[in-house]
Amino acid sequence: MSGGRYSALALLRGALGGQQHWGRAWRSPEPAPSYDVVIIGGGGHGLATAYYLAKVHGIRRVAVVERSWIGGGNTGRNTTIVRSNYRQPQLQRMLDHSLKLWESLSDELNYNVMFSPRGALFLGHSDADMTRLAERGDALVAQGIDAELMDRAAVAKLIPLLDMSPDVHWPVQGGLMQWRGGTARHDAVAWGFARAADRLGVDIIENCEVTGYVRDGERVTGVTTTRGTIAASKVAICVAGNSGHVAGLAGLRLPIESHTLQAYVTEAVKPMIDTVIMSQSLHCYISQSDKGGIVAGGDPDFFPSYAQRGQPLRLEDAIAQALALVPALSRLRMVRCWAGVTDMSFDGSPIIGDTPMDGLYLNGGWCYGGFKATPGSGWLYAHHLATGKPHDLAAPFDLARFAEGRTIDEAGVGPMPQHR
Amino acid sequence: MNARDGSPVRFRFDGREYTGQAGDTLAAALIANGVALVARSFKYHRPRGIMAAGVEEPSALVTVGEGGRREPNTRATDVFLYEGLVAESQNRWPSLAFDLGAINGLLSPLIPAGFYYKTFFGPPKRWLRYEHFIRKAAGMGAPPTAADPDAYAHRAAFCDVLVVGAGPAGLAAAVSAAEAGRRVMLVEQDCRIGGALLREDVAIDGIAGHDWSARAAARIRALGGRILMRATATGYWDHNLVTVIERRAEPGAVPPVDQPAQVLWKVRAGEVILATGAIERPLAFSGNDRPGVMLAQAARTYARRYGVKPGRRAVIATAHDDGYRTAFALADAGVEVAAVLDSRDNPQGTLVAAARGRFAVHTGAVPLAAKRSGDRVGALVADLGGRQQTFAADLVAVSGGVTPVVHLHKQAGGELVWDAGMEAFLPGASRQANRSIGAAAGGHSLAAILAESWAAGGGPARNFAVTDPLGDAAAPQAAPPPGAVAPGKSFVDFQNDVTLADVDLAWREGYRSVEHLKRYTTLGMATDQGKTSNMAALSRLAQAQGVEIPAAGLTTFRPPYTPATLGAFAGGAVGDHAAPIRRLPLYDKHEALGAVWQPVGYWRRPRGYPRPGEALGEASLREARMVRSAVGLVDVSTLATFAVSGPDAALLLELVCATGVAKLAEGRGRYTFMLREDGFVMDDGTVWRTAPARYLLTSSTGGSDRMAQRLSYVRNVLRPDLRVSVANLQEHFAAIAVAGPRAADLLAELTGAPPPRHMSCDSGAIGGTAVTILAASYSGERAFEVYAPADAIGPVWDALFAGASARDGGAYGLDAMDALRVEKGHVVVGAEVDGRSTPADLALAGMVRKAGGFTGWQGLTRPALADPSGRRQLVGLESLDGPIPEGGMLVPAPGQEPQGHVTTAAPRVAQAGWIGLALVVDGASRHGDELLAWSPTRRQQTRVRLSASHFYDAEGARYRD
Amino acid sequence: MLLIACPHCGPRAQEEFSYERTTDSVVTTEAAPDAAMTALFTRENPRGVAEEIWRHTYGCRGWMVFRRDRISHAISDIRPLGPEPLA
Amino acid sequence: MPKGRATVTDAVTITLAPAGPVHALELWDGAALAPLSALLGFALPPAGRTAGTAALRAIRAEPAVWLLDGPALDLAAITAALGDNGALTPVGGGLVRIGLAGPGWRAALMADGLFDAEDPAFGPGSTAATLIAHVGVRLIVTAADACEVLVAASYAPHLHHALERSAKMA
Repeated sequence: MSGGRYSALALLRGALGGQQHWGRAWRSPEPAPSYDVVIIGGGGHGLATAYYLAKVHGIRRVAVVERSWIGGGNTGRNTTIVRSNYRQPQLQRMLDHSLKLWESLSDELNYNVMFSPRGALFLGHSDADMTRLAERGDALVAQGIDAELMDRAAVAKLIPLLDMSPDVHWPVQGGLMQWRGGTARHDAVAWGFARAADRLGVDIIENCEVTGYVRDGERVTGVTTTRGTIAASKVAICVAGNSGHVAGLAGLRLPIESHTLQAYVTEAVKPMIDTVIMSQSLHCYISQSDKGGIVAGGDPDFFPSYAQRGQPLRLEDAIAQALALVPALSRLRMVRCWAGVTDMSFDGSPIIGDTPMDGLYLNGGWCYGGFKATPGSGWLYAHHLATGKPHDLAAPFDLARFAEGRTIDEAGVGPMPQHR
Repeated sequence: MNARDGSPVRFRFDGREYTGQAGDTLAAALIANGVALVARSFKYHRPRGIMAAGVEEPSALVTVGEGGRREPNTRATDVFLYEGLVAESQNRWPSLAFDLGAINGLLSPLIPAGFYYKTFFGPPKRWLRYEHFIRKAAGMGAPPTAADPDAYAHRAAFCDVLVVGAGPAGLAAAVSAAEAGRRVMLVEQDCRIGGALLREDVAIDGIAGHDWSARAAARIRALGGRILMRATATGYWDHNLVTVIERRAEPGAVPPVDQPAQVLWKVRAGEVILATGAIERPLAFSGNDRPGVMLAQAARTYARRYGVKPGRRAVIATAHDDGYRTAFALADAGVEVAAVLDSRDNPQGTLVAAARGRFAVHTGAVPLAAKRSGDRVGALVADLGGRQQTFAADLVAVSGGVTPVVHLHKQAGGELVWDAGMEAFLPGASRQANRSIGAAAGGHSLAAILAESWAAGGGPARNFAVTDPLGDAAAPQAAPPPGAVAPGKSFVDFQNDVTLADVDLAWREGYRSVEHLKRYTTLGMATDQGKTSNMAALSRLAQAQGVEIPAAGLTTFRPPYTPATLGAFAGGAVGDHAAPIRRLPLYDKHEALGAVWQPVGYWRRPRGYPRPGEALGEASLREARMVRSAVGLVDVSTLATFAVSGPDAALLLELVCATGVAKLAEGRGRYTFMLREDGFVMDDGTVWRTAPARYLLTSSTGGSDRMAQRLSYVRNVLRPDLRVSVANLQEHFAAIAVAGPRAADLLAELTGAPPPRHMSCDSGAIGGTAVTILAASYSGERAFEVYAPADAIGPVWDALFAGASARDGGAYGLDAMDALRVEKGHVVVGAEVDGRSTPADLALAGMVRKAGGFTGWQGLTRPALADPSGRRQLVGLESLDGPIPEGGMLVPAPGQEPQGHVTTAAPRVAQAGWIGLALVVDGASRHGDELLAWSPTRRQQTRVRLSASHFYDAEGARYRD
Repeated sequence: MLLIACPHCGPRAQEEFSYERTTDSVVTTEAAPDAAMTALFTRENPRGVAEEIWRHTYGCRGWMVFRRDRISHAISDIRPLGPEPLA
Repeated sequence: MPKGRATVTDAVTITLAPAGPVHALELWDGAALAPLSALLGFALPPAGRTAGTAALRAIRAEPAVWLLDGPALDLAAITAALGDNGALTPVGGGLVRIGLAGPGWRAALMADGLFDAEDPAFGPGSTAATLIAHVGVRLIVTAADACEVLVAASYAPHLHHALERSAKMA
């Protein structure tokens, strides 16, 4: 097991002791021959699932097997936005459950994930936008979720660098604010869950790629990996971005296509944007990291790819939109851009639960909204794995909904990979 | 060769005026003026100076420019002086010399790498408070607050060969390629051609290096090649697309008249030749960040290229021959060279021999600590084979080996191979059509580089005669990893203040993957992207792992190679032109009538025509009542319109539309809708048979592109056998809907013929223009859509408007149109047709062809679509009090679970009151129920009664003839 | 931005094209409901080569099918879709 | 749409006017090719090419579509020659013709474009459809130093602005 508790006192001890007392945040064990649950994928969702299996359900013979290094997929490649202000009630409830977990996550994990409820604001650019935002806000309040409709003046005061001129292409008419939304430190989420799960006995096995499944008849009873065969009572896929590939190893085909989504960060500057800015009409989202870089993103690339490499023109569009909203960004410089591979599901909503194969479970299809769901997704998936039944909040997100017509189509544009 | 005889240029740094000379970088000019302290570091606020002479500079970040041209975090080494340049130091308070933030240096034991993950617990609100101060302390320069006054441009370019880097290798390759008749483009990030030749005292084929460079450039241009200066290849993308950012104005400078500040080039190249050079590595020792500690090649560059002395008394600490060149260059420039410290035990060669004759050369000598004197280095303590010695010096020139610039090669997907001799990654196999030459490929002998580069350009083999007074140097070598670290901070990543101790700590805590190391310590994540730091960190990591560096792994090289101004990416897509605006053919007419414009996608459409003193809502209600009582004109030109012709036209339409088309008689039309493949309603419109084998299909404005794609897909992919033509006429036609009890009279007068009957079509002429008239009613009144070619619609509008005015009518806008259609219960795409509605949900099930055979029929059979119970269904809403909040939730009481929502709300037109449309669970069977239309975000609520969805002339008597 | 060799126009920027779907997810109007929904809602989504339908929407508006590697983005076996070619 | 509006820089002159009569000719059967060629007096051109004269130019636009550009069109005769093998649809009402003349026309098209207008093979008689400043356009090279851009009328002001800007900066 790994070192002691983190605290200011521990830092003081480190200062006096030349930082020698810190132990490993998580072990690096060899895979055991068998586990109760093998979770494929050491991203935030997989690690959270392992943690809640151990913590809430007392299931500690759990392995998280990760092809590469933990947190290296979409957990480490997103724009760190956390919010629950969706329109469809199933998504609202599921994501607000997650948001509530975020609110106590640092203490829960004894790892500061820097959850910063600085507010997540959707801007409206026309009366029609404002009506749509009000509708969304009304639906949220009806679910007991916070939403505040802000007028132009309030928005201008909150974000002084917004272009408030009335005669621009996308004039700002107001916005819908979720004050409980904000950002978190993405890497810390993976590391914090890993450290906390490790302390409960979960084996986190990096550099271990799943190459296939062990089957007993129609039942999946384990995985074959680059580090040997591991038996498991339950095998849980949790590899959003690569669900198609990993489910494909079992012969499953999903209502998912993998597409790349880009984001970028600028050089660090002193504080200039204090909240998360999004837009009802534009495909851009902007926030400033604690280090000072402006983190922003835009549209996916509109075609399937596993490349973790984006297309430059999408980046241009995303930046043009960000500059339209905050013209003072023009002279900032991009220091890095990157792309994640997202599981684009065919209704824009995630898939959590059973697969047609016994012993094999799926958590994926998060499109480009998975980071915010990290703790909640883990909680719900752990519940399903532990009890064999979906949690009430996860029940609508089953795989069977596509064949049965119960799709949860936030954007109303299905049945294709959803680009909003 | 570079005496300081250029024209003087005045500039300011931290409020003080200085004079540099043309051609200087800001860094060179500061050095020339004796300024050593230039910046404060990110975390510990350590005093920092100038370390490098190029884009790799990690320390000397300043803010350049004023007002809207302010550019924080500009490397002093990457801005060339211009008259009036204003620069300021950053991240210090109250001043650069006295910075209170330096207290962080004293606190540093408390704030090692990743300390923030281990403290600041408690509720999120508490973290918000901590974060407030952390954010203020973090960041580097202050952000600009004013709008950017400058323009940026984009430019596509195509070439056979793109050469990146105009040093000796790039020039040789580019000349060779141009002479071979290839379309050549050469880009150079510097403002001068020559690369390494600018700092070396060499001749090629008997011509001094800088002259040789100039001649090469002239030759390339003469052969039709394109050379971009101050142009950095920042990204290497798929299929040999390279993005290049060309500066036409230095940071903070005013661009030339009518010129953009920067141009973003998108270069598609047949082949890319990467001559991107190599970057020198610093050495790890305590205090290795002090002002006056400088990369050896940079010191040489300042002495040779700029003619400035980077110090008075220098110590050179090197791991290989190249450092000796700096000793000669500095000595030639009049700098006292106190010692050359070579970490090798027994270096050989002509260069070393020559140095031994001139300088105090110590071998097996390793620097331990740089001591300060005031703001800059005052002495270097070194280990000379077990014996420590202190060398007084105000300049410590260091060379820990070189790192080839493989960024673009790696961005292009290429492999890297480890060169154990150089201890460096070199470009391996390429995945795209690119190759690396020169120092970027690990080359070090100029003659060999030139010959190889020439061959790479495609020319016949040839040799170059290189004259170098110091002779050829041996291959570069890397410094051995430091043994025991001296007390004090040995920086690895200067900009993010990451030390060797931080790397060790990350290892100890299990952040052992190189990516974890990077993210935990923030190593290599600063604006220099680790150009000078990555190899040192890898070396330390490999040392801890007990493996060779290649086994330790390598982080990804991501674009851009150097930080790139966001404005350049946006190009001309700013302000009014951030996206296209589509203008109506009748724009001028609407504008003259005082239209209030409404964005509908890229279109701008008239929302209403308020009279002076009239609110928009009042105007819209007036306009709607005008339609009910007289006649109104509304511009419907944006509707999607398609001509479908040929023997199989009806067949194609029946594949796309869920309603019957085949039985439509000539001259007749009908309402139709289309489904997505999953069975939900996609769009709606009308279809008209205008000739025996010709149909006109209209559908919604917003769905126009989607419908065009659908028609083409069905026709070309599903049914290539059909004998049919589909022409998109959205732009060809302009259309004016004429509605109201006097509409028929108006049309009859203008066309001289009785207008077509309801749901019939005809052709005619108005105002001398041939028109097609479709008799369809959206408003509930007798109505016609008049179609004419957009370039001839003006007279048609004029005639109609004059006729309408004479009948107490006029123009109406979208809001009036909406109020009219709500009263009639017509659904609209985007409100009731929200992508989640079935035909049955919208009370349209009766029109669906029972036999199927159209797109989406299979989706409709899915249980959740086929079973109406529990589905949201279209209802009308009658207000029992005031206006209904559009978008509001329909609840039994505030706070209860919504049973539906208000999709559209409008004032009644035909009488007083308010109505709306809604989608309500099981709504079709709930007419008469009362609910609350509740909008907590707007603090509005109105009691409503559910009803059938039409409120006006349910029998349709008014629009029949 | 890929470079796509349109069978009608030659190599052009991907920006002019639109991705439609994979060939295995084409749903005809004659397909039985179950087969149609299976085609629509299950994709192979390979981390490798897939056969895809694209349209040169902002060029010649022609349709085509090709095989594309979803990691390297290399394109091969491109051929037009649509009615028999005219001269 | 103001007719004949012109912008002049050193490198390029930009003019703007309604396109006039343009018809889309779509064939679903090649049987009409021969009679149409006979009627027009020239063969319908292959992909990427135009044919005919200034009075009537045929532009290959799509795999099965030509634009017949110009007033000298005998509608009845064409319809007869088409028979049951294709359809003719007027489309010119919504097109604007932007003329670019002068040595800078190629550079101006590449400022916010993606197409290689600097390719020497893209000479008189060539045509291509592409995107400029996010707007779909059809380029027609009419002479060594001149080109026409057909664009949807609604987008013409935006495109015109972009081209003016490009011409100035070229």
